[in-house]
Amino acid sequence: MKVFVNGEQRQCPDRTTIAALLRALELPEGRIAVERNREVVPRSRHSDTELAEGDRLELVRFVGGG
Amino acid sequence: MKVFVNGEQRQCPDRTTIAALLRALELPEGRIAVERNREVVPRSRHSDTELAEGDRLELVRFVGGG
Amino acid sequence: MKVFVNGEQRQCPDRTTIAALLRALELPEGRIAVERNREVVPRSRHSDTELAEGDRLELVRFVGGG
Amino acid sequence: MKVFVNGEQRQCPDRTTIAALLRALELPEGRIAVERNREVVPRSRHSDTELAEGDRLELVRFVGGG
Amino acid sequence: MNGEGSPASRAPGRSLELGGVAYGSRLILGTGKYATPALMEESLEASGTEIVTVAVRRIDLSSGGRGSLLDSPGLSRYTILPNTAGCYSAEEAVRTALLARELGLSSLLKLEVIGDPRTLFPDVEGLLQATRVLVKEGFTVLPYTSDDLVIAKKLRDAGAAAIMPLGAPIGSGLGIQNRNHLRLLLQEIRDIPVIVDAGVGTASDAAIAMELGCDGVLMNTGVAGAKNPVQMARAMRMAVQAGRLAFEAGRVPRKLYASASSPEEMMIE
Amino acid sequence: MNGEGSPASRAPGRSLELGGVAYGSRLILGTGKYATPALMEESLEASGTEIVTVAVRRIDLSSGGRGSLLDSPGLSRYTILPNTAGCYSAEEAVRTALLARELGLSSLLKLEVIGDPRTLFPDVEGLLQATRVLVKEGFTVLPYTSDDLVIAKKLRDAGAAAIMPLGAPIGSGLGIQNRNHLRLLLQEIRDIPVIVDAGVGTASDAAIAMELGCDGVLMNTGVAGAKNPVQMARAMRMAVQAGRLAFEAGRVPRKLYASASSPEEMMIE
Amino acid sequence: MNGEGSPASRAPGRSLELGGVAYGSRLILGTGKYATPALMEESLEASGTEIVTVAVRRIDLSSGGRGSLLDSPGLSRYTILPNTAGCYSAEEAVRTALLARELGLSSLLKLEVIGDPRTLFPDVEGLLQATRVLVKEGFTVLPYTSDDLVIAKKLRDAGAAAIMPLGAPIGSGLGIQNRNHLRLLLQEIRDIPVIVDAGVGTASDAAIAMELGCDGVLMNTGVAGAKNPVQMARAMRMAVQAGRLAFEAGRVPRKLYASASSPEEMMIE
Amino acid sequence: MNGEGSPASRAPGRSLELGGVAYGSRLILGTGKYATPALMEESLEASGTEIVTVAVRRIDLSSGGRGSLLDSPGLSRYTILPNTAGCYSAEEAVRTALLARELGLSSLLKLEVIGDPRTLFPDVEGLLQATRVLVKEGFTVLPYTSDDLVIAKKLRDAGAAAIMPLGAPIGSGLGIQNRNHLRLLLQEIRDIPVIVDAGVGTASDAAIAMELGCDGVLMNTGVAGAKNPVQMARAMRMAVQAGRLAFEAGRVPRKLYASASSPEEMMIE
Repeated sequence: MKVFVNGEQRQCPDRTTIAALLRALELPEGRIAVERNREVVPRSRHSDTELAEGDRLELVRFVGGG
Repeated sequence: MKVFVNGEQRQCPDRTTIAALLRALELPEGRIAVERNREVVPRSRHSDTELAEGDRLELVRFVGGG
Repeated sequence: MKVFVNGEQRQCPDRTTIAALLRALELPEGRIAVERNREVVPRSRHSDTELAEGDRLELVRFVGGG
Repeated sequence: MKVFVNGEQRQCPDRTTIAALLRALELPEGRIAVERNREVVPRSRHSDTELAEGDRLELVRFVGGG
Repeated sequence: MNGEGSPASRAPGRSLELGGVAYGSRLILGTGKYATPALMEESLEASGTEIVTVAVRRIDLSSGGRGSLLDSPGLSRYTILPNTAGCYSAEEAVRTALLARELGLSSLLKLEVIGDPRTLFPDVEGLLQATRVLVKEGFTVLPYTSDDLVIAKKLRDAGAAAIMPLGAPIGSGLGIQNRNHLRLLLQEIRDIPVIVDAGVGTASDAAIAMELGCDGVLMNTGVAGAKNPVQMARAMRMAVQAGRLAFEAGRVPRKLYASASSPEEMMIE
Repeated sequence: MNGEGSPASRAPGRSLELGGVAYGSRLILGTGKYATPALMEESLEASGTEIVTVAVRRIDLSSGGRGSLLDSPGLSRYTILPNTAGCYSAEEAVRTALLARELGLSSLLKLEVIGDPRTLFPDVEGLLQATRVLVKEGFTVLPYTSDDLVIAKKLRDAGAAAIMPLGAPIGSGLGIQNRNHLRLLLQEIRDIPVIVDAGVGTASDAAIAMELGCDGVLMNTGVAGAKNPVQMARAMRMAVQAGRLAFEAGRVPRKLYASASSPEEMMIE
Repeated sequence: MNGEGSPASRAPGRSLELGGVAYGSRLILGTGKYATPALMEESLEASGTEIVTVAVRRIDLSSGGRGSLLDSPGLSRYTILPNTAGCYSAEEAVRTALLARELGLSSLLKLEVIGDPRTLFPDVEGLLQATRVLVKEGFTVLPYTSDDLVIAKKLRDAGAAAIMPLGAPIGSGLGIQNRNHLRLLLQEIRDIPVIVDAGVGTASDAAIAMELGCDGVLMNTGVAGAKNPVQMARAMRMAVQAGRLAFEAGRVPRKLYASASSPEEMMIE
Repeated sequence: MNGEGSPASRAPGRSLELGGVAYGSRLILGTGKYATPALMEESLEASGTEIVTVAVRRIDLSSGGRGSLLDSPGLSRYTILPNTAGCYSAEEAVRTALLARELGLSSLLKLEVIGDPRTLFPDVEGLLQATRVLVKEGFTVLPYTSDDLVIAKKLRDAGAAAIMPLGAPIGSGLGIQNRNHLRLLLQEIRDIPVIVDAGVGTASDAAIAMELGCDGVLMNTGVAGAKNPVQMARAMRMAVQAGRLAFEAGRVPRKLYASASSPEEMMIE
């Protein structure tokens, strides 16, 4: 199925969890926050939250800023 | 019946019109604007607008200001 | 004989007067002031003031300034 | 004889030295500078400098200032 | 860009246009605080203004309603610009505006929604609400606002006919406190007039506002509070014209060092 | 005392008096740096000035001496104020002054003794020497000086006919850099005119100088260097008048807080 | 009242309290725009700050998510203050705030709702909306706002933990543009800290903010953009302390004239 | 060149050198106007100064000469800098200087020749005369002068060991009134120290002087006249250091517009 990650379209198997997606993207669990369809998904729910067709994900982190 | 004019309570005969009230108060029709219960009453309606018990009237004019 | 006019060396006949010099230079008498060896020579003396070898003359006028 | 000390007239015996005057005035030698008739008298000369009739002395010290 | 506008930037020469009417004078005067009506009329005349502000207040019933400002025949020649001074909410300002229109039969309005009694600074939230309502009601709204250009853009987008940022607190006479904010506002708001309202204390303050590129200046205390209001009114008239002319003429650039105004050659030796 | 003078303080209304002559205009203009003589004449006329400064320079012998400034017929109506611009010593300034008198047949003089080429700041020591000499010679000396009031008092005591402190470096257009020094100088020098000379860049600068209580303003680059000199000349004329009127009118005192210009009672409820 | 506060007025000496935590340093630093992480860490250390701001941005998927700011071990000792920089609506700012909390596990937030891209001035309407939402959500909201005291009072009443008015546009280095507005704001907002956020370009700007009575200063470009950021960080640390001490010490009143610091009697004659 | 000097321009980091001696502190303090000697000593200590100014006055004969300032043991650690405050002529200043040397056995001197009692502005003519005499006499002359760079160059050429321009009238606390004059002076006088003497009222004034590139600051009333002199002394110590560090660090350039301190890409959508 396809989802949108930080605005880019991506393919992933059905019922992929957020945790699985992060692993697939080789992203460290820590220091990343995830928003799914404009709702934050707390880290504690990453492994039991399954993605659905067309989900829009935002993966963010802290960067230098004023 | 009693009405409130610029915050002061006044007695006047039943079915008094705004025009009559202004005459009674010896106020010139011109250069005065009238608000009745927070609605402006145009000059053209002064003579056919009858006051009711407890009406709140604001009679205003222009003064010097910046 | 030679004299210096506004810093430039010039040749002129002996006993040349300032008036004669101005004529030779095709300069109008008016609107010019003359200094000879650091002394102003009033216009009234131009025709009877004879130059001497090595005299230093400044011929000036008004120009735009602030 | 009389001398002037800081503008005030004072009596003192003839041939009084500056050192003697300071003692008479109960002033500590140190931290005082002496000017006699507009000339500074160095401390080393206080004891052999005799005053003369009408001498004008300035006795000064440091005070707080900016 | 030296931040001081330029003839190109804000319609040089064009007169001040408000509600489709063109005015020759760029100075708007208040009618408050004068010792006598005569002094007020003389000052207004000396100022050359064509628009004067007035306030809306309750009639004093005991007085038999005499002494309305508009009894002064001298005022008949001016465009009357009613204000909503003293209103602390959008709703109060709207009511006052409707009464003003009934009084003046014109829809020109200086809109004030005050947010603080000590500084008389505007409540820009309430100001935006009231502007939206009154524009729908057909008013030509001239809002007294802060020097915040984001609010200015919202007021313009809400249909305000001009932006009237304060230079300093009303009646303070402190002059333009933040030229940079005003400069930035002027660069953003180009399609409707920008009129400095409040804070002008003396002639140079008015000239500075105009040199920055403002389209006009509105003042009351600066004139009425002067020792000699009539003379100050004359001064303000000239200062506004001088500032506008200077803005259009395009000032000489600033330099840290000197540059001689007389030739540096051909000196005597 | 708000430090801004007052009608009482400096002969309100009186015209500008220099060398026993009264002038209606308080603006003195330079004649340098104009693109064309015509532009200069038009600018002088627009400014309303009655006095113009000129410099003394060597004739270019190759040119056959044509093109003296005074060939411009338009200048005949003005009082000519020769300067000693470019002189770096009292002696040079005195020689230039004597030549200027021979040229102009008048003893009015703008005395400059420059002390630094980059800022064109005056050498006040040399200025005092030259003033003493030239006053003896019968000149009406108008010295271009710093804003140092001690020097100003010495120049006055030496017989200067006015004090002309700089507002900022010549041609810099930075405006009055030190209002407090100028204020203090004005409080001290009350018997002869004080004319701000140099630094005025735009109309409000001139207005500010006059509001501080100066008796006049002298400028050149501020007008000649503007994009449109004629229009700027008009602006300066009005700004000087506006500033003077405001000074005489007596400005409203400054306040930190607001004071309402409309009545605060009788609001609707 | 010289308008410069006084020890009495704003809790002298007390440390800066935000969200119930007391901080010894009154200086908050941004982490943007440094040439290298090492330079940033050294600058933060030199500044003595205890709180640093960070931004929330998308991960660059190609980079494999490396290079999060918090990889710098040097940051672990600081309180992290996430911002919502770059958000142009309340809704966007709220989403960013929720993501920031998820990232940082803290509810401290520097709230920005920008209203104009060229000046980065706040949209105070949107700022108020977002503040109301986020306070309900349990955030400790530090809003970046204008110097408008009416908005400041509304932010306080909406539950903001501090008011952070700009001194000048972000990154402009222009210093406090409107001291009078800031002074008036400080006199009104006494129960929560006021922190100047944006515009500080050099040490004296920070000192001035503190002398006016501000409780703290937040800056980024002023340090990161200096030729030598570490040295400027040291300068800012001292300037904030100097300004605060001066505020508490109570400065000497200003005088127009001189007053001798050495005795005027007992001179020699 | 932003007119604010740069590390390159004035020997960054080097300590303040006067008469061949290097001092770690760039702050010089006066000893006048303190309520008690103890308060003075505590303030001097808090300021970190190494040089203190003193005045020369007649002994009060009635007092038996007790109470010389130097009786304060606390002063022994400082370099004593006698002044000629109160002298209105070169001759009086020279006499006072010679007495001071006899008292202090040092040739360091703060030379004042006052020209006006109300402003205490220097008489720069007399100052130059006295400087020439005292330099011949072997003094290390530190003249208190105006911000006139032409005079400053003459003082330097006469052998002055530093230039000490006033920032504002002595004791006025007005701060640096003319930054542009000071900037120009600093660009000209590079071989000897420039120390702002007089006018500093609060910490930021001192920081500004140092940021302009001055080598030091001398003050008395700013500290002694504060409500809490000891705390203000501490503030001044830090402010001078902060200003110097900022000057050496090289401030960020000023911009009219904003420049974001957080990245403008990678926003969430």
